[in-house]
Amino acid sequence: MNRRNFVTRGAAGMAGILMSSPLTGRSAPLPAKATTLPGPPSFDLMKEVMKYRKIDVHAHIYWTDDSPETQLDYGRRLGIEKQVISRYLDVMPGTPEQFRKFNDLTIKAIKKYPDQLLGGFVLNPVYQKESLEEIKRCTDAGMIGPGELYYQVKINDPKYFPIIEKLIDLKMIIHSHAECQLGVGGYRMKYNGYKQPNTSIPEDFVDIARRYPEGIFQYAHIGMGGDWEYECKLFREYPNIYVDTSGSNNAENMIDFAVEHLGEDRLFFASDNSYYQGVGRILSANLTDRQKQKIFFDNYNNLLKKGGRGVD
Amino acid sequence: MNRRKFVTHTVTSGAGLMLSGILAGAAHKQEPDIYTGNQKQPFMQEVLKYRKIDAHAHADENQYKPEVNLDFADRLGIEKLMISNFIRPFSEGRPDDFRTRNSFTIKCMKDHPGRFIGTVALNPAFRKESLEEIDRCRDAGMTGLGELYNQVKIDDPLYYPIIEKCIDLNWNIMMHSPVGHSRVKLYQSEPKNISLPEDFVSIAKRYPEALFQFAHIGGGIDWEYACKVLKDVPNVFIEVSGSNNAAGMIDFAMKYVGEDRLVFGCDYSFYQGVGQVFSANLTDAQRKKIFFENIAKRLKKAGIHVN
Amino acid sequence: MLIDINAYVGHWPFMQLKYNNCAALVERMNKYGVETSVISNLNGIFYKNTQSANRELYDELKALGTHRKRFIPFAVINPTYAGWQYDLEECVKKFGMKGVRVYPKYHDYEITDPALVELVKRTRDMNLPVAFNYKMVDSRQRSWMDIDYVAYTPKPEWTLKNIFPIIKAVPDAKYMILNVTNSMQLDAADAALFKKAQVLMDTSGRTINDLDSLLKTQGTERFAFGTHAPILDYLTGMLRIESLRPAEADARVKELLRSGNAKQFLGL
Amino acid sequence: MLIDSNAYIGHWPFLRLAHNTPETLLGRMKEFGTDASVISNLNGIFYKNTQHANDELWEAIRSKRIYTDRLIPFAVINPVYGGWRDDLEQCTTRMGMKGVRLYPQYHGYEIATPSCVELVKRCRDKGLPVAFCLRMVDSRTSSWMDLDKEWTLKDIVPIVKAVPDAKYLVVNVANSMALNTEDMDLFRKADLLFDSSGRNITNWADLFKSFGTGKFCFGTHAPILDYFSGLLRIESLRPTEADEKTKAQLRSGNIKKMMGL
Repeated sequence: MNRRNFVTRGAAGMAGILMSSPLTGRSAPLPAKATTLPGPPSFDLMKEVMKYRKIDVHAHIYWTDDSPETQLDYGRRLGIEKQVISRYLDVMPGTPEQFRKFNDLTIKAIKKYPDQLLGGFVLNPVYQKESLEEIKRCTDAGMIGPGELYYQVKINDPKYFPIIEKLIDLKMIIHSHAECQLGVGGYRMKYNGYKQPNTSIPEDFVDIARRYPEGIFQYAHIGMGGDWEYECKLFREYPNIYVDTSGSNNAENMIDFAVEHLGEDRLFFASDNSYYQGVGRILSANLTDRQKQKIFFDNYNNLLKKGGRGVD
Repeated sequence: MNRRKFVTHTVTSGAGLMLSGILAGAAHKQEPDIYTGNQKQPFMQEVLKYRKIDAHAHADENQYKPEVNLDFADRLGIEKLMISNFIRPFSEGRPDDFRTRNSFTIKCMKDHPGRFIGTVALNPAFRKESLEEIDRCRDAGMTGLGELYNQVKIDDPLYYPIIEKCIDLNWNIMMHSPVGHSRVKLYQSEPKNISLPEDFVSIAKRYPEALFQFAHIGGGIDWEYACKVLKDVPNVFIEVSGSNNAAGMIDFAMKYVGEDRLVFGCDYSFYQGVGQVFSANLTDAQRKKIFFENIAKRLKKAGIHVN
Repeated sequence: MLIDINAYVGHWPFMQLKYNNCAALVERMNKYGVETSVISNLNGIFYKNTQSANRELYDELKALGTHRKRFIPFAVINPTYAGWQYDLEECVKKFGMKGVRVYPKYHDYEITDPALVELVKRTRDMNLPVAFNYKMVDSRQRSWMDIDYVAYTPKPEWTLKNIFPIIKAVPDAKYMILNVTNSMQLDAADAALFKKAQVLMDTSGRTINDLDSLLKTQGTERFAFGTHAPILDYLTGMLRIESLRPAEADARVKELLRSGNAKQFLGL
Repeated sequence: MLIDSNAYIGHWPFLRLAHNTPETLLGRMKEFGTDASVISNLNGIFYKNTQHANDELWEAIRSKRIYTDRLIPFAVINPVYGGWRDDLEQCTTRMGMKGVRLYPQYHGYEIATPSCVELVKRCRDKGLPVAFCLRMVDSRTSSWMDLDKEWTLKDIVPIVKAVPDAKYLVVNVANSMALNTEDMDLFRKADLLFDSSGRNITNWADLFKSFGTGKFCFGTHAPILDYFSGLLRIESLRPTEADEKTKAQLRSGNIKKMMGL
């Protein structure tokens, strides 16, 4: 098997092919010297999969009886060492009673599988006092930071300020759901009426990241159905915004594009429970082994270490 | 003449415009081409070289003034124009209406002898009057039907006696075509009874000896669709006029219907009508056929000798 | 051996694609051990006259020399556009195309349109498969100029229910159902009919996450490796097969998924 | 000298084009004696992220010396898309693009939307023209997926009003050029050119009377429209209608002046 071919970025002969075709909408002519093997050598995909340590930084558990065992089974299948889980708050208005109940589910799971699951809590800044108390309760129960914060309040709303300040003190990664105006929710903010109005959008992340340059922000799921080109271009100048690559869309070239615009240090591997796409889109990107390892594991773990929560 | 050249002889004069350096940091893989630019070409000489009959023209007292027609014709070397004063869409097209219109066409022919070939407007819903009008107009020197409009579909039985008379006279039958199928459905503002490409096929197959002219594929129809539908009906000419001089339209039509069935026309869009023929990938002989010979042959059958 | 039953070349208007020509795709195939790819031209989805796209693909393959045999070209046909019968003949007889791809949503006709029924019957009589897909791209991040079947709205993306009527109308044709990204639910009677039909589904779609169960409920002969490349990444469709455990799929079944089912279905 | 102010390379989704690469466009230019062409990439009209189209154009042009000599690139910028200011900088500095093409209809914003006004002002400050088209293709014949509305000249008015001292190129003038007295005055005073490709460029006498001979320039709108009609409109002017000096202005003088070539 030709391993080198797979892992080397920009294998010779590729560069020329990539540029020319889109101009005409037709294919570029055959490169002068193309491979003339009778058949391609076989490729050991599972060996490649298992080569990398992985933390899935965006996953969820459910209220169903098979959770989290089903999620863990996917993890084992694909060599995912740890998953950062949360039970996101997909209810309105999201009262303290509700978020406590949601977090209890997560606490139960991480207690049961302490080696495989990392817990993320949810809260609702409309209830400031209760949210701050919940941070304490969950941290004491061993959670590593917020899980996917949801659509009750925009991430740059002043209601979030005390919460974010607390999370900064605790050196936690601030992870929030978001949707892009060019995509989910309708084109160019012409919201189609099926979305919660306080859902965070990329511009809200930029706003809050500028206000708190010391905050570490995790923009959720660039593969979830928003316009990832728009998102990456917008975040280019804001080094404290990281993107997780989760979502059910495994668009070809998404990872390459994100690395080009954000650099290899600002991407996290994640599935949002689309495990195959999560692993597949990173392995198929034109990245070196080292770059893949950073995205699969190191980038996130290095940030965890800052808060003394590293996993190795 | 070289297919790929606008004109055979080009004059090269002086140095070209040097734009090098516009692109900062441009790295070149190749040395400069021998092309120096600034080749002033005798465009008008080439344009005027070809004899032309505009197979789709109009004349009336308002929108399509005969003098404007002739001014453009002189400018672009169009020898003759096949004019009509067509029955307007959404009007009933009663006999006194089309008679008045045809009389104006006859007057234009008289005012400018040798320049206009008048074609007859009629409405087959008025059978007797239409057949009589053919005779009256023929006596006054007109030839062929045109531009027939949307009062009756071309394959409607009402047209049969009219078409049969035209077969006897070897007359060309030119009919309007719709803005159709572009957005899957027919354009909404199209009048009822508009003739579709499919209707032309059906009537052309019923009367293989009749001479039809499908109007203006550059006039707003999906010309790829039209050419594909009309591919196998040899007695339908495809006339290329219209305000859309889409690049590639004539080349596409050549592939589907061929050089013997394409005819030049302007429909009052003179620049586009002439320009697109010179822009297409045609030989000298093919240009001659499209500009002149194909339609001249048909006219000759009807007794109009333009040579 | 791997056969990819769902790949493309050509242009996607709303986004720059990489690896979207045959030469680049060959490199991709060599890198990941894929022997053969079924391809069609994306341009056929948008050109009103789809035959321009089929001709482009034919010309490109002709220019490809020995690599040509690495590809199995499919034609894009719009049965509501003039001359399609002639186009189909030309694609099959002159261009050597081995199947047909149709795009009812992009070409704006119903799944039960008589023209489509006629097309499917013709392909059946030529023993060629006709391929449908759930969608080309995720509607949530589409361009506003793209079609407006949008998830979570009153006009949602397709599910198997939207494709099924044509299978019901012509039950003895060969169908490929690609990029399975939404529900595969059918009511009981339809599900039974669907199970009897000759259907091959590819592994590129996000609904194929529990392939183990699908093999049990649908049967091992109904799935085959597909990438939906270059729109989706090259490896996820493969990963769904390769990561099956021996208890879920033995070596024989894996080989069926990698290439056996495709060979059988396409008559290779 | 002959300069085409309105040409393209790239892909049109709904119709297969010929002559849509630098090589084939150059073939057309040689055939008709065009010395230089202003070009942009059609892909930028449809890509959500237009910068890919500008990258493609830049790569294509610098691949051969003769392209750099003969082709004048314009960027396609969408001022309501993420990162457009950065894109504009890249295009006008590193890539050396000489103007900007805007497509409010295709990119879905109002012509005088604040970000478009900002973009036009930035171009003005850089001395670069911005180009608008009244339509790319006939809406009647295009695909059902294409736009169903076309513009008239009136639709350009709001931006010229908002930034009267910018340089404007209005191409493919296919629909009405009627303006009220005030707007006509605005246009007359503006540094603005119409190209000769559109079907409404028909009656030169009226056009010269309304706008003056300094407001027009040669343009083909190739490879969407045929290569010759835009040129024929100029070449077939009689000496009584336009003397050689005026014709030279139309062929290249006016656009050279605007572009500072």
